[in-house]
Amino acid sequence: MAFVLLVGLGVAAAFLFAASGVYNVAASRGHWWIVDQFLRFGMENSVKARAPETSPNLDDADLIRLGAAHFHGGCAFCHGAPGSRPSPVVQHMLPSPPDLAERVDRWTDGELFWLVKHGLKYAGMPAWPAQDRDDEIWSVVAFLRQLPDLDARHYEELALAEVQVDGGGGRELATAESDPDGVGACARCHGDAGRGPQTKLVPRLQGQSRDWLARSLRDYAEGARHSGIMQPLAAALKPEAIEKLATYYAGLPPLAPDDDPRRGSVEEGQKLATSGDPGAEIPACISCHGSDGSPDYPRLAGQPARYLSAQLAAWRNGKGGTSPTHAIMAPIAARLTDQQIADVSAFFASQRVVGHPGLAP
Amino acid sequence: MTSTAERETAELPNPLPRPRDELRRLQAVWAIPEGWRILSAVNNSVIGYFYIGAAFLFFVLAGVLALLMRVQLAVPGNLFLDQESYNQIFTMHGTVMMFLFAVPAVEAMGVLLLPQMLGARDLPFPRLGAFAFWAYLVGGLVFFSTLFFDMAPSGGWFMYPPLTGSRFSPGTGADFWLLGIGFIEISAIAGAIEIIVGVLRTRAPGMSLDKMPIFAWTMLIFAVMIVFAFPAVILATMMLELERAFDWPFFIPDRGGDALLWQHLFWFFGHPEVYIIFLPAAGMVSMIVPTMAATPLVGYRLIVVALIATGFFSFGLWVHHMFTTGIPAMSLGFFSAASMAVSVPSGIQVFSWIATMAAGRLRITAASLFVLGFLFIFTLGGLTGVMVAMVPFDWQAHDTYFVVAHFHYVLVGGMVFPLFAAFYYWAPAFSRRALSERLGKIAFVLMFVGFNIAFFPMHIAGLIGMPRRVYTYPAGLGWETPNLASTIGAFMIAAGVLVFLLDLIRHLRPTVGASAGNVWNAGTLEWLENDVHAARSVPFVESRDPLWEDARLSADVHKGRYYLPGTVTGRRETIVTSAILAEPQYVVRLTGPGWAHLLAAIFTAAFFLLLTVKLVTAAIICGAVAIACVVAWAWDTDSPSAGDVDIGGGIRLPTYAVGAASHSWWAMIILMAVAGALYLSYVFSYLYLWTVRPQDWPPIAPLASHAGWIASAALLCISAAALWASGRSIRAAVPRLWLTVGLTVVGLLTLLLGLGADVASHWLAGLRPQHSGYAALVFTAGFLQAEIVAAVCIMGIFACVRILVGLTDGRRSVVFDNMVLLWGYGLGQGALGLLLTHGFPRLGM
Amino acid sequence: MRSVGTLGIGLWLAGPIIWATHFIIVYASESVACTRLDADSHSLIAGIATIIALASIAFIAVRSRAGRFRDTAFLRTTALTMNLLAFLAVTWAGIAAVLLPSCTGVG
Amino acid sequence: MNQSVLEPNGAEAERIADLALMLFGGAAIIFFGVMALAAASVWGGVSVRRAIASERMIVAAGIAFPVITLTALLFYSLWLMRANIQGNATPPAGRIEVAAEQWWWRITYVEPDGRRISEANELRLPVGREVELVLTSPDVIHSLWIPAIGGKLDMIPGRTNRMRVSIDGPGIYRGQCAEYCGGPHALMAFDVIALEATEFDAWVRGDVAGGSTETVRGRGIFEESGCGSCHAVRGANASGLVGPDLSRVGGRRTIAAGTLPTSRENLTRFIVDGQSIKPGNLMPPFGLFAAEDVDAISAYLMSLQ
Repeated sequence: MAFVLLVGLGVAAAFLFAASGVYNVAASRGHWWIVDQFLRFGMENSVKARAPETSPNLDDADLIRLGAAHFHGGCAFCHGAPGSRPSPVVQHMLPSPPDLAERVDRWTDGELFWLVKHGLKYAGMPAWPAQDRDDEIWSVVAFLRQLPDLDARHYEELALAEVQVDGGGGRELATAESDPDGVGACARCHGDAGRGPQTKLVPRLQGQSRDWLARSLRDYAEGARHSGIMQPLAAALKPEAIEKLATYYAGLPPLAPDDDPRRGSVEEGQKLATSGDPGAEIPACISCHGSDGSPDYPRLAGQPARYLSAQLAAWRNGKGGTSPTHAIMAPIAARLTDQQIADVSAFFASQRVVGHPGLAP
Repeated sequence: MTSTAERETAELPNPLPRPRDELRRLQAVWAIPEGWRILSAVNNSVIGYFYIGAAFLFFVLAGVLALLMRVQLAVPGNLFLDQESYNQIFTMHGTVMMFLFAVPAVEAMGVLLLPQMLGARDLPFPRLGAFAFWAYLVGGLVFFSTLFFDMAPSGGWFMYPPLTGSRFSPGTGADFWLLGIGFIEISAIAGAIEIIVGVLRTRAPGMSLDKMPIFAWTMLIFAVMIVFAFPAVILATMMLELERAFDWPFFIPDRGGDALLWQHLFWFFGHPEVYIIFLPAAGMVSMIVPTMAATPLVGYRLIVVALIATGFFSFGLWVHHMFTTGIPAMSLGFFSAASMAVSVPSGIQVFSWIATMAAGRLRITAASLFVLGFLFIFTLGGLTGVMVAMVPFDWQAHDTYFVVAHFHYVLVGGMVFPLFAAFYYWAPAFSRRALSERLGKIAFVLMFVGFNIAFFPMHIAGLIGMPRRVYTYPAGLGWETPNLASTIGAFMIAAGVLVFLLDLIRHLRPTVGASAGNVWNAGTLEWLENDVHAARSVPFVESRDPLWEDARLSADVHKGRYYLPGTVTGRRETIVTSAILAEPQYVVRLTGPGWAHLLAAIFTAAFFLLLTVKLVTAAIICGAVAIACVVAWAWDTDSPSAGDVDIGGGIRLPTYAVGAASHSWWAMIILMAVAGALYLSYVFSYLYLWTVRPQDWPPIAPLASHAGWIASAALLCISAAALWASGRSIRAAVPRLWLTVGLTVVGLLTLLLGLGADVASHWLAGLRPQHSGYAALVFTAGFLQAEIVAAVCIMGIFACVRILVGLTDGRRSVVFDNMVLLWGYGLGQGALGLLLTHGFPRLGM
Repeated sequence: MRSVGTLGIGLWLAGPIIWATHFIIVYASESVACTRLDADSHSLIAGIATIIALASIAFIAVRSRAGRFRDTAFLRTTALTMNLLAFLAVTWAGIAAVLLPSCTGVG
Repeated sequence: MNQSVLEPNGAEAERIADLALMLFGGAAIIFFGVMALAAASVWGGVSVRRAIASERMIVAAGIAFPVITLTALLFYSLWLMRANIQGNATPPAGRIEVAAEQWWWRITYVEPDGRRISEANELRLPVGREVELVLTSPDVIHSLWIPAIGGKLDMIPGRTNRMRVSIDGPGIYRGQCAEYCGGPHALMAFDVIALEATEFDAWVRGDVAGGSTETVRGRGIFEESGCGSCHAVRGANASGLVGPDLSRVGGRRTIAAGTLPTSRENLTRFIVDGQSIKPGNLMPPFGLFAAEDVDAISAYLMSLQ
């Protein structure tokens, strides 16, 4: 009885405190020191309690590059990056986003992962838009691990690759005809004419069908296909821009295979890709993804093995998406074993594209 | 001829007047904890009430699921339930009805009725009984609630692999079934041990087996059948869970397993299960009919024979469920023959009841109506049972609604109707008011008519082609009318149950004293005036219907003129009698209320359920806490002898017993029978796979070296020697307890090492459980042995600690003796395992 | 009623126990014979097992009228009836063994 | 079309139907006898009740009577099983392999010369010719049941069961999977079409009708969209073994294993959204295609007879 009374009193007191308006919520005022310490203490312990204990190999160049490219477009505005300070606007947030180069060493890999994935309440840190794409989140963590040691030049190399970012003249800057940071540039990850992607974790778009490229971008934009990296970028594109991009990449000649898959057997992959595995209810991949398949489907020849594996795994493991292509592929991917994914990825990575108009005879 | 006055003074064991505070002290000792502390109670009257309430709750829940199914099937192509929901619901309906309602309900009736009926104060292991109940309740509720989270199993209550293997049933639904049900089976076994020892060892003096009420006979056979039937399904669930969790391919044909192995194990349990449910219900009928007809049961001896014969024959029927699997004709013939044989005992019972009704004059009460309804429905179900035992007929009827109709006639007719009869019949003994005859009759009419409208048309639906377990059906095959009728009937049954619930709310006033009393003028001891301590004194029994034979018995018992009218040791106690003749042997002190068993139940449930959702660390912690709770509860169960005590009539009984006289020794023997049955099921599985998968047998698989089994056998021999020596040293004229402890530790270590050597030898030979069904079974031997060794080690440490603190010695040795029994068993099982996994493959067959 | 001891209980249940043993032998021997030996050997095993089982039940039934259970009507009549039921059950299983060929599917 | 045990049209089904009727008759007599006895025991006169109330009555009615009837029944049912077994002594005149998969039927007609003709979800049988059905399953346990022709037999992974069927006259019957096999177990039926033997032979050996000019477009879309990676169509670029053979799908009475009547509309519905018609089946929903493309595929499939 006494206990109930005590709890009741506590609740009443808290209610009165809030109702009186005594507490100042102004961001301009900051927290009392003790409140700040208490919130920080609570936040750190909450993260520690929930973070996963294991992580993939984070010294992976492909992973770091992908993370860097995303960081540049997605994170630097608030957190700053080597060579550029965060926006003065975000510096007046409460709490203000920290400079990550100083802070990342305080956290374990798993804790960083958790923070990137789930964000922080009341701190302006958003959650990852695609909660079923852990593979992407790890790339950001991999990059963050490199961040403390990066200077501006190395950062640009990693994040912008070889994409020339020329601000142009004053007119271009004044009329916003150029984007000085090249934030939205597809080529930073996917490459362009004659130059493949910087990381084996993204697809080679060169020479894919226009239909498929445009559909993929629309699916990302609508959230029907899940990716924390692609969704925000695609959502910012106008329909005409999507058409133009699709036309551009569809017209580029496909690249020659240059992947050297470390896992998986090309021979086994070939068997699976050409004949399927009827006992495991797996159809032959090339019926749809071969050179004479419907333009609604992607051509897989020459794609990096790691990208293919990651996509198949995402389809298999995640709730995935809601797009019609997802509806077709997800149930098939769900029947593949890890080994089969590795094999079939290795096979396609080793294949040369045939029959594309953009290819020289 | 003696006069009444002489009899008052001379013949009865205890003279009047009784000492003034005797009754008060007795009541204080047996007092039920008040308020919310009632959760710590262990009195059979309290636990029995809870138990029946919980079982009835699951009956209602599973009944609601049945109604959902009937709504879905009311019309063809219905969209009320989707396919996955329907599949989960029919799986849960069957599972809950069989495992969470039927078996617990009859076990509950046993817990509630047996001590009073047998003239005992309580069951012999009150905390074990309470543990079994709480484990069942917690586990059952969590299991049922999986339905609300879309995590319920959907593989059917029979869970046939490969459908329930990880390939075709990913997700945790099947794991919930396997771990949850496996756990509830363990609870049922704990209850069965309690019931066997209770029936055999705590009967009132003079109540020899031939004077025992039929209900007690049925509960005895029920419990013995559980001991032999449940281990088969426990092994099966264990193997399927090992397959799902660790990829041991017992049931995967491509990898040397066999899909039918599951069916053999499951139905070796599943068919006796039907009789496990039916026999106690028939026992209730055998109690109700004589009372309502006011005449002793006609054919008592024939009924006992029928019960025993059913207990045996029902184990020869399991392939009866596998007539369409394509096994050889002659096997089908054997099982068909056994199916015929089992119908004879049921016939004997039916005609005995009819003869009894004819011998007296049946009063038409609500209880009698439910009994008559039972006779009608059960007879019809029995006749369709003979039909499906005819192999060619079964080829058509199997897995159709004909079978659904058949077993609902047998189970609802054979178990639910008697249970309702029992509710109306026994309510006055446990409630301040009887239930309403008027509402009871209304409930009966609704349930009886509703039942036949619901289930008779299913015979027809099955014969015109409707298979079982379909969530929808097309129009135009003639199935519409019977299905609609079934749905209407199902709701009539539900209405009947609602009327019954209304009756409960209006009239049931649970009590352990001051009950409505012997309103039916029945003849058996549960109708004596009862209180928290059961009857005031324990009568001497000279006939099957003692209250009819001796009109003064009730009053004399209540005055305390029979045995043990108070408490002689200041603790809860009951008289332990010999198994056959019920001669008083000693007075056992029983445990009272406590929390350890309740916590043990909760944490055991948590262990299994957390394991299901793969929270292994949390599960292990809960498992350790559960073991700690069991140890805590066991710590004060082995009270030292309080010397000989006087129970009246010049009988002085000891208060401590060791060896075969000890009731605890009996419990241990039964537990060993359970373990033995589990191991025999394993041996069957091993040999079965040998017959059906000759292509996977060694020498194809790597065979362990000779060194392995020789080392293991040598270690077992050392352990056996230590066992013998430690037993001798504790009873030596000059006991050296340190020596006993040392020998025990050495013995346990060598037992453990023996197991390790065996498993290691297979492992070093390159065999892995994932290789094949054969390999998985080889390692299963080690797995089963590890369970026994773990139990022996825990008991051994427990015994050693007690020896060291002076609580256990050569005279006060029950704890040590029990450990020795299981240790001996473990040695035997280990040796058999060596013969099987090392010797058998070398026979070159 | 009088106490009969463990052996007495065993004898009392002899009929059903013999039935169970016979059942295991004929069923298991068919499984083994059909996969590891040959069909003819099973017919022989089943036939011999049935004859032995029936003879033992009959022998025990006759003995129980005069032996251990002589003084106790309950044990005597119940043992006799159980023997009768077991005899019938073994006979029925025997009929199946005689009428049906071993190791043959029925499809 | 029927799926009834009580309207047999095959030797085994007829024997079982006779047995069933006999059992029903006998059971009815016994049931009413027992109920009459029970009624007499409750409401009968004193002399009647006295006659009933004895152990002798229990022995007579509860032991002697059942033993006699059950012995007779056992002989009868064993004799029926013998009849079945002896019928199997002669080699069958034809062989059809039936593999049950979640949740459809893969049917292969094996010609005497060893040629194998793949079909699905519709079993055609020759009248008057004894055929052996070879029953297997690659995934979970199923059970083949055609009530009008005979009893059911399970299809168990890792095992092969054989069932002889002989059918008396032409007609159309329905069969269904009788063992719960998960998911849409309820939607796993098939039609059995009994044809005169000559008609049957002509059908088995007959050619697959090629597509007409109207259906060329449909065939093109069918092939480039990857349909052939799961489905086989003889003569087309489609040889998949994952799903049902579609070589003569237009000639079948139903699609999706007895779930829908065969029609262009239903084929379209199934291609676009088969998961809501038969949840859990392996075919992904092809919502990707334009409506006219799917319609063209359906038209092509309808032309395959």
